[in-house]
Amino acid sequence: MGVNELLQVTNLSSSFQTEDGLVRAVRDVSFHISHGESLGIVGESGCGKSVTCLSVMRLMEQNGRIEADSMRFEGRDLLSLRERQMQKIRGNEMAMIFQEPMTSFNPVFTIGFQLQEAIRLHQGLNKKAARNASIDMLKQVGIPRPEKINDEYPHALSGGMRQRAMIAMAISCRPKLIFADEPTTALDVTIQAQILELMQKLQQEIHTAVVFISHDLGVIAEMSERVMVMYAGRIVEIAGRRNLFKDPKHPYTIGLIRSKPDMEIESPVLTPIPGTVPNPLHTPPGCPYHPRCEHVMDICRSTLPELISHEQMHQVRCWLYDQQGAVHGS
Amino acid sequence: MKFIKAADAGAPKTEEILSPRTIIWRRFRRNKIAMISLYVITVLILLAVFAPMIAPYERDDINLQYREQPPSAEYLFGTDRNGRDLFTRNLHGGRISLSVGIVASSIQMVIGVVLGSLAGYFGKWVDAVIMRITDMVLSFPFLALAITGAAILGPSIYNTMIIIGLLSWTETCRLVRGQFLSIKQMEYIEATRSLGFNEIRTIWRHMLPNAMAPILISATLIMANAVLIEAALSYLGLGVQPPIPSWGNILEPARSMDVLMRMWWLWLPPGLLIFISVLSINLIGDGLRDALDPRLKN
Amino acid sequence: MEADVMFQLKNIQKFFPIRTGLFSRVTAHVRAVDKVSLTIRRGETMGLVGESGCGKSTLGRTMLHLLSPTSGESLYKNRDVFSLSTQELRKLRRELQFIFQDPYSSLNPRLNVSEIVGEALSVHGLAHGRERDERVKEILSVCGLAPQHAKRYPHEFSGGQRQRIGIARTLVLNPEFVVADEPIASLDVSIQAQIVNLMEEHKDQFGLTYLFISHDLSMVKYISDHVAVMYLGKIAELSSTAALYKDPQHPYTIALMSAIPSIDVDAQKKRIVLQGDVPSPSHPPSGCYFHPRCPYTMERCRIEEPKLRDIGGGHLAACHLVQQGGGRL
Amino acid sequence: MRIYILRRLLQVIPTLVGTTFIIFIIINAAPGNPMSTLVDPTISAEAIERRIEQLGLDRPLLERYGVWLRETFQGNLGYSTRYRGRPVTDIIQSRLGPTMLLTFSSIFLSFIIAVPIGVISATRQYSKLDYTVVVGAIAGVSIPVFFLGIVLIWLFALQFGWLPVGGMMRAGARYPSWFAWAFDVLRHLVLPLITLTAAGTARFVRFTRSSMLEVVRQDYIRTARAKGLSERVVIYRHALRNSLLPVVTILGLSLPFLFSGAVITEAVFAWPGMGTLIIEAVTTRDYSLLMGTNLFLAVLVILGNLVADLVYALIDPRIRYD
Repeated sequence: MGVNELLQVTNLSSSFQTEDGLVRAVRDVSFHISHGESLGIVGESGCGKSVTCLSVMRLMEQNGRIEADSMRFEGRDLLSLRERQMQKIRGNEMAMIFQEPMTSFNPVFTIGFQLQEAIRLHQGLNKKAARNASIDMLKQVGIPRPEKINDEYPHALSGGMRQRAMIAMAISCRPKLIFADEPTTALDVTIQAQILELMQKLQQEIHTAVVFISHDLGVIAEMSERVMVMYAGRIVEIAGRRNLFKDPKHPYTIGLIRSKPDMEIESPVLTPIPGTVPNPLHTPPGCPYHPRCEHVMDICRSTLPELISHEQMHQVRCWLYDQQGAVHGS
Repeated sequence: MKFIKAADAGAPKTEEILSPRTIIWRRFRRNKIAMISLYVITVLILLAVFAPMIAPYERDDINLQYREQPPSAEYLFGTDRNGRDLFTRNLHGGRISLSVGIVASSIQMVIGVVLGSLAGYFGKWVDAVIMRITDMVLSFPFLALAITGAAILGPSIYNTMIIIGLLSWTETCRLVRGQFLSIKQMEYIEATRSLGFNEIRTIWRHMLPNAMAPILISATLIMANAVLIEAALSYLGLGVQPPIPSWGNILEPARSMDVLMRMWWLWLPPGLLIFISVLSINLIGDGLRDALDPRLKN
Repeated sequence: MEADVMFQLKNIQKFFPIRTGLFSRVTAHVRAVDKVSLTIRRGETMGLVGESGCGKSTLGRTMLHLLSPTSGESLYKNRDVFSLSTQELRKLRRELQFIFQDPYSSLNPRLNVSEIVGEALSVHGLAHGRERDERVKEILSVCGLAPQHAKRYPHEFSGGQRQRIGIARTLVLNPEFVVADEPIASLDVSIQAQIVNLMEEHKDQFGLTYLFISHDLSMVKYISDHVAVMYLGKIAELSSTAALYKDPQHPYTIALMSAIPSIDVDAQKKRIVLQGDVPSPSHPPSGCYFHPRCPYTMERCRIEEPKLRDIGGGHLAACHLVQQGGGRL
Repeated sequence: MRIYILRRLLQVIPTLVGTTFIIFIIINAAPGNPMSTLVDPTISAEAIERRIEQLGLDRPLLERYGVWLRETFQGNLGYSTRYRGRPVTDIIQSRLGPTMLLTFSSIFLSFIIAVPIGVISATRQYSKLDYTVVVGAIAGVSIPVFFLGIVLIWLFALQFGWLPVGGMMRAGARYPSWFAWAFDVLRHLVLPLITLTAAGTARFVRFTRSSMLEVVRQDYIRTARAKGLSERVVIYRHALRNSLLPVVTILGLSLPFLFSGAVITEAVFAWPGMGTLIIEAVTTRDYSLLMGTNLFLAVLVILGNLVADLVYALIDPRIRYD
C-alpha cells in the first residue's frame, strides 16, 4: 500500500452489549483510504457500515467495544490517542454528516451558533470572525440569504436546507476526511440530486477524502471511486467502481444488483435474494451469506472464506474464487 | 408459478412462543430489587388479609392495666395509651391502609381510563371539554381540598377512599389520552378501518390493550400515593377514625411532643410500615417501567 | 370498455384545514389532493409516484373513504364509495383492501399472526374456528410464511416477513382491489424485490387490481401498467408505463427520472437538477404549480394553470409546453 | 408566539372560574353552618339568624357564588368567623409570608440539589452510583412527609436538642437585632425545610435523570460529539439545556404536590403558614376562611402553571414557529 494513505484500518472489530446478548456489528474489517479519494460502503441495514465509521471516529455508545490491530490516521494510531486528542481530530480533521437532517441539529441553538461552535473550537477564531466564517460556509453550500439563516433555529429550515447546513458544518474546518452516513436517505429524489451534486462539487473544490455510506447502489456508483460491500459485519467485496458494477464477483453483490431495477438498464425480471438479512445476534456459521446463496457449497456452511485478491484492487470473500482468480464450482 | 420459499430461511429460531407478556415478565424477573419488593408487598398483603387470625388480641380490646407498655414478649409492639396491643392494631391497620390504597386507586383508574380514552379517541370538543375539566381538577390544591372534603363529608374510611379517588384521576386521564392519541396514529389502527371493523372492536381489542402498559405503571404509583395520602389524612385526624386503626391514625397521638418523646414504639412501627409498603409499591412500579419500556433495552 | 373499469375517480379533492390564531379559526388549507381524476381498469396495476407530501398517499386513502373527501366522486364498479352508509361501506371493505407502508406499526403487537390475519374473517362472517385457522395457514403459505408461524407475535419477525403478514391480512379476504401505500419503502433492498414479486404473483393468482403508491420510479416502472405522476396534489402526467418511461413529457417527470442515480457507470447522464424545495401545499404557487422550479418557465406558466390534456394515445400531461402528439416547443 | 401566550392566558379564565365553583360547591354542600360551631351561649338565636342573613347564607347556591365571585374580584374574600370578623384577606396575608418562605426555599433547594445529581446519574447509567440514586430517589418519595418530620423532631430537637421543636420564632421573644431575628427564624426553618425538600428533591432527581437520558439518546448529541466538543460541553451545553426544558413544566405541575407537602409539614412543625390555617379553618368550619385559603392555593397553582408554560415558550425556540 502506498505512502499516500490517509487512513489505514486493520482488523477492526466492534461490538456492543445488548439485553439479548453481544452484537458483533463489525468483524475484522480492514480498509484504507487515500487523500482526496472517495470510498463507498454499501450494504443493508445492520451490515455494520455505520458502525465502522463511528468506530473510526470513536463515537460508539458507552456499551460499545472497539478492537483493531491498528487504526492509523496520518500516521497517528487513533486507538491509542487520549480522548482529549481525539476531540482535536473530530470535527477538525475528520468530520461526519448524518442521515437525519431533521434531528441532527440541536433545536435550542441557532444554525450559526452550532456552526461557529466547531469553527471557534478548532480554529481559535473570535466571535465575529467565526460568524463571518459560518456565513461564508452557508453561502458555499448554496443556502440562500446566509446571513439570515445563520441566525435561524433549525426548526425554520426544510430537510434539504438542513442537510446543506450539516454539510457546511462538516467542511467548516476543512477536514481531510468526511464520513457521510446515508446523507440523502431521508430526502426526496430531487433534493437528493441537489445534495449529491453539491457534495461532488465541494469534494473537487476542497479536495477532501470522503467515505460515503449508502444502501443505494446507484448513489454509491455516482459518488465513489472505490466501493466496499459489507454483509453481516464483514467486507465481502472491495473493488474499483467500474469493476464492481460491471464485473461483480461476490454472489451477494450480484444479488443486490439484480434485485433492484435500474432506470438505465433494461431488465424484464427482478431477481430477489431469498431469505432475510441475518439477525446480528445469530449470524450463520461459515460464510454468513450461505443460507441465501445460490452457489452454496459444503465448505461455505462450515468455514468462513478469507478476503482474497481476485485481481489487482479487487478483493472478494467467497469460496468460489481462489487466489489465482479461477472460479470453482459451476 | 414459483413460490418464494424465502422467508422460511429466517424463521424464528426458538421453539417457545414469546408473547409480549412472557417477555415483560421475564424482564421484570431479572430486576432483583423489584422482585424483592414484590415479595415484601405480598407478605404485607397476606398479613393484612389474615390479620384477624394472626393477631394475638382483639383489635379494640382495652386493657387499662397495661397502658403504655414498651415492646415485650407479650406485647410485641407494646401497647398504646388505652392499653390496646399495638401489634394487633398495626396488623389491622395494614388491612385498612392497603384497602384504602387499592380502592382509591381503582376509583381513579376507572374515571381516568374512561375519560382519557373518550378524549383521546373522539378528540374535538369531547377532548376539549374533558381536558378543561382535567385542568381544573389538576389545579386543585390537592391535600387542602382533601382536608376540606374530609371535614365536610365527615372523616371515615369510605369518604377517604372516595376523596382520594375523585382527586387523583387526572394523571391517568392525561396518560390514557396521550396513549390513545399516539396509538391512533399507528397503522394497525388504520388497518382496522380498512378491514371494516367497528369502533368498539377497535377501541376494546386494539387500542386499550396497547395503552395498558403505562396505565399499569401509573396505577402502581398512584396506589403508593393513595396510601401516603390516607396516612397523612388519618394522621391529621381527618381520615380513618379510631377505634378503627389505620397506620396513619395509630401514630396520631405522636403529634403531642410528650408522646413522641416517651413512646417511640407508638409511632416508629406504623411509620416504617407505611414507608416499606409505599417503597415496595413504587419499586415494583419502577421495575414495571423498565420491563415495559422497550427503549431502555438499549 | 366501460365494463372493465374498476375505479373511476372524478375531481377528488382532499383539503386539511390549518387552524391558526387565538380562536383556532381555519385560515388556510393544505391542498393535499386537488381535483384528481383517474381511471383504473380491472386487472391492471396503476402506479402512483411523486415525492413526499405530493398527496399520493392521501389520494389512496381518500378514494377508499378511509379519509373523508372534501369533494369529488370515487366510483367503484359504478357505485360512489363516498355516498355509501357506514354499514354498506364496512361491508364493501372486504373487497377494497389497503397495504401499509410501515411493517412495524401496521401490525398490532399484542396479537399473534393468526389473530392478525384471521380477525377480519370472523368480523365479515367468512370463516370461524377450525375453518378460519385453515384459511389463515393457507394464506400464510401463499405469502411465503410457514404455518407454524401462526402462533407467533409480530416482534419475532423481520421487516420483510412482517410485510408478508400484512399482505396475508389483506389477501385472506379475497379482495378485488388493493391500494399498496409504499409497501416496500421501509424494507432492505434485497427484500424489496421479494415483496414486489410476491405482489405480482398474487395479482395473477387472485385476479387483483392494484394501485401501487411509491416514490421509487424504478420499482413503479417494473410493476405498473399505467403510471400517474403527482406534484403538489395534482397529476402532472399520466400514461402507459412504456410510453411514460420512453418519452416523458412533463418537465417534472423528466427531472424526476434523471435524478435517480444509476449503477450504469458508463452511461453519460445529463442530469437535470431542480432548484429549490417543493413549495408548501398550503400556499401553492400561482399558475402551474411547478413553475418556480421548472427550467422552461414562460410567462404563461405563472398565470395560467395548465390542464391535463391528452397528447395522443392516452398519454396525458399538464404542461403548456407539451403539444399534441408529444414533443416540446 | 404572541398568539400562544394570549391563548394560554385566555385558558386561565375558565379554569379559574371552574375551579373556584367546584370548591365553592364542595364547601357549601356541607351540613351545618359556621354558626353551629359557635357555642357562645350569650348569643341569642335571633342574633345567629340575623348573622346568617347578613352573610347571605340563606340564598340559593348559584346566587351566593355570584355574590362571592363579585366580592372576590373586589378583593373581598369575606370575614372569618373564627377570628371574630377579621377579613379573610388579612388573615391569609399574615400567613402568606411563612408559607412562601418555606415553599420557595424548598423549591430552590430541591432544584439546585436535584439537577446535578440527576445529570451525573444519567451520564453514568447502569453504574452503581446511578443505581443508588434511583433507589434513593424512590425512597425519598416513599417516606410519609409527617413521619420524616416526626423522626427529625425526635432526633434533632428532642434527643439532641440542637434545633427547636416547632413554630417560627421563640414564643414571646424580643430580638436585640435584625440579625438575631433572622438567625432564630433560620433555626426554626431548618427541620421543616429538610422535611419538605426531601420529597421534592427526590421527584426532581427522577425527572432530571429521565429527561437527561432521553436527550442523551438524541441525534444532535452525537452531532455535537462528532464536532469534537469535549464531553463536558456536550453534556452541560447541549444536553442539559434540552433536558431542563421539560423540568420547567414539571416545576409548574409540582405545585399542588408541593403545597400538599407544605400543609403536612406546617402541621407537624406548627409553622404559622397557610397549611396550619387551613386545618384551623376545617376544624372550626370557618367557611369564608376555608374558601379563601383553598381559592388562594388554587390561584397560586394555576398561576404557577401559567408561568411555567410561558417560561417554556420563551426558552424553547420551537414554539416560536407555531
